[in-house]
Parts: sequence; structure tokens; C-alpha cells
Amino acid sequence: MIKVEIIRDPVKLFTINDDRKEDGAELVFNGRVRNMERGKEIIALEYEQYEGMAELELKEIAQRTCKKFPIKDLFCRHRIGIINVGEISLHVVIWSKHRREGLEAMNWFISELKKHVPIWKWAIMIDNTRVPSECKH
Amino acid sequence: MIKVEIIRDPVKLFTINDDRKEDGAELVFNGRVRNMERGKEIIALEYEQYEGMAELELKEIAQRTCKKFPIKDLFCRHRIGIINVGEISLHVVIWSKHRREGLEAMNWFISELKKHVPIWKWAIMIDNTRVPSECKH
Amino acid sequence: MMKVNVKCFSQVQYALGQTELLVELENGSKASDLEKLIRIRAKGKLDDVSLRVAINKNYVNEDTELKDSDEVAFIPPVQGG
Amino acid sequence: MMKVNVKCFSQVQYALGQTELLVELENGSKASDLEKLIRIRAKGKLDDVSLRVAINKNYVNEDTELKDSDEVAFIPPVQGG
Repeated sequence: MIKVEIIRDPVKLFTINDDRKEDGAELVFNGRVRNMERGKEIIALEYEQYEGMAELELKEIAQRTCKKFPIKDLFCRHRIGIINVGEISLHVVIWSKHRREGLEAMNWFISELKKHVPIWKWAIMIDNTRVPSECKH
Repeated sequence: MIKVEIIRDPVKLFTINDDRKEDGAELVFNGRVRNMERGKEIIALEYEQYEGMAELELKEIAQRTCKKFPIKDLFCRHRIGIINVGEISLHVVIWSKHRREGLEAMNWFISELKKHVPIWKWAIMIDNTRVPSECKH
Repeated sequence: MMKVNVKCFSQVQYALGQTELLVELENGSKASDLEKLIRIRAKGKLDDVSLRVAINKNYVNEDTELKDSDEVAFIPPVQGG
Repeated sequence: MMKVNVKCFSQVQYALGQTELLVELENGSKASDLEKLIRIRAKGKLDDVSLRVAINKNYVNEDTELKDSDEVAFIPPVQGG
């Protein structure tokens, strides 16, 4: 199953429990806002999306990930708006039979997301100015 | 910081929060017991360790991981004893600046663990017989 | 003639000083024609910026013909994650 | 002569039917000498099993000389994770 959400509130982690009997590997990725941007201290990032298209693209990439790798379940929450340093901007959970395909799928999903999903960042500096982020990952 | 534990009780997940300001990637891996072993249904795996040596090896591999990759923090809990299908046998959290090194470190750490840490498995079948596990991963 | 709605994000928004604009074009115009117009309006500020085109929220080829009342976006390098 | 304590796990335990055994050896014996003894005692049941040696809970080379009261384990392929 695929779950994809673009949200404005702080990310709540997806519930994980012991109910899965066929997946030996459960992988959780949390992308968090770092306190430095191009060598300068920041207090937050502001994420801007192309409303509608961002979620469509994210869903399509999730579907492609589940076709390319032998996985059935991928859950993803991407937060937008102002996200303080330390907080989660991206939360992904992937379940797979073995760890290897889970790790590869996670890496691929996030790279594709970073290439295609129409979301952009502004850095909010310690003096509260707002400058375009140029993070090249 | 490195934290390594071999425990007998159900795995409690390590606490994660928004306090880290320098690590953009937080990766959690949970290895769970699958319901099939060599094509046959099982109800649990029993993990046996070389007491003392297993924890020493695990710690050394964690330290080598933090030298080989640019990461400072790796937490790991490995459960032993009888673990029911669906439950977590291995819980690992790695924090890194960027996702790529975190994913690579996770993969490397788990492969090394599977090569070197003196822990073995027995499969407990649905008729309650106990047979050596031959999972080749 | 037809009218399309251009959505502006990030560097495009910054270069044009607008989040949205309505552009009138000749029938049969392609996305690439509109991109030229947008780059001219940006007065050089988008010269170093690679743009991909989306029509009605889907990435398309630059050769795609526009239709009346299409929603068009020129997408600068994205930064999600 | 010296005595070493051999810990048996997994396939070794299964082959020997014991979790632990005390073995008397000539001074200067190496880990590889003890391994030969263990394999003989297993009566062929370990022929297909590769073993690594640990002395006092550390992996060592097969050529390592044993000392009195060493704790020795012949480690069959491990299965953690």
C-alpha cells in the first residue's frame, strides 16, 4: 500500500507495530532541518510547494519505487511551511522482505523525490531574513 | 556516541526527538522475524548468543562503522531468546549529516554484524519442533 | 488568441516578482515559446536557471502545444526532502 | 600439559551434543590442533561446516598458540540480525 501526504503541521510518525509477518525489514527515514545553510547558521527552512502537483508527483514516484523494487508498502509524509531546525521535513517508511531492497528503494525514492517533486526551500537566517536556499544535497 | 545492547525482552525503540541540529538524516532499521523459513511456516525464531563475545563484537563493528563513514552516532539493540513472528530482533538507529552516508553505513553495519557477531538461530515450527535455521540472508 | 495562466515558484517568482500571471498567446504556441517570453520578462535573471515545464500539473515536453486556459509552470530546480 | 575450556554453539553443539567441554592438550598446541580434535570427535558431522576460532572471546588466527585455561570457541557461520 502507498500512503503519501503533504502536510503543514509537525510530522507525526507513522504507527509501526508487530503485525507484519512477511516483511523482515522495516526502514524509517527522517529528514531533519540542519542548523547550517551554505556555512551560515539558520533558524528554520520554509518549504514552498506547487500545490496539487507536489502530491501528485510524490505519489507517482512512490508508485514507481514499488514497481522498480520488490516492495509493496511505502508511506511518506512531507511537511511544508516553516520548519524549525531539528524538526522533520520528510518521513518515509518502507517495508521489504530483506534489508537490501529496502535500503535501495529508500535511496532511490528520496533521490527521485529530490529531482522531481516541485517543492522549494527558503532559509530563515538568525537575523530573520529569508533567503533562497541553494542546498545541492 | 555508540550504544550497543543485547537484550532478552521485547525491543523498545530508542527515543528520537528534535534535539539534533547538525544531522539531516535519521535512519531507523528494524529487523523482524518473518513467518517463513526455508519455505515452511514458523511461529518464532530462537536466537542463541555467545554470551559476552556477541556484545563485544557488536560494539567493535559499531565503532568500525563510525570510523569508516562520517557518522558519530549509532544505536543498536539486538534481542536474543525466543522472538515471535512479527517481533523485532534487531533495532538500529544511525544519524548522519546527509542520507547517503547513513544508508551506506546502515547497510555496512548490518552486513558486518551478519558476518561476525556470534549469534545463531533456531526455527520453531508450527508443530513446536525446534530446527536449526539455515537462513543465508 | 488564447490565454494561459502561468504559476511562478521560487527563482521564477523571485525573478518576475509575481506568483502568477496571465499571458496571451497565439493559437498553436508551444511551451517553449512561452518560456522564451518568460525569460525575456525576467530580464536576464533566469539566464543561469534551468527550467522544466509542467502543464496542468504534469511535467511535459517543451514542444507541447498549449491550449486555452492551460495552467503552466516553469519549474526551477526543486529542493524537496 | 594444559587444559582449555571449549564452548560449543549451534552446529558444533549439535554435532558434539555438548555446550561445553574441557580438553587436555600438550603445551604449545595451536588452535588448529584443537580444531582437528574437535572435528574428529564430531565424527564427520562438521565436515561441511566452516569454523572460525575465538580465544577468550576474540577472533584469532588458527595458528595462535593456546595457553592453559583459555576459553576457546569454534564458531560456525553466524546468523545474527
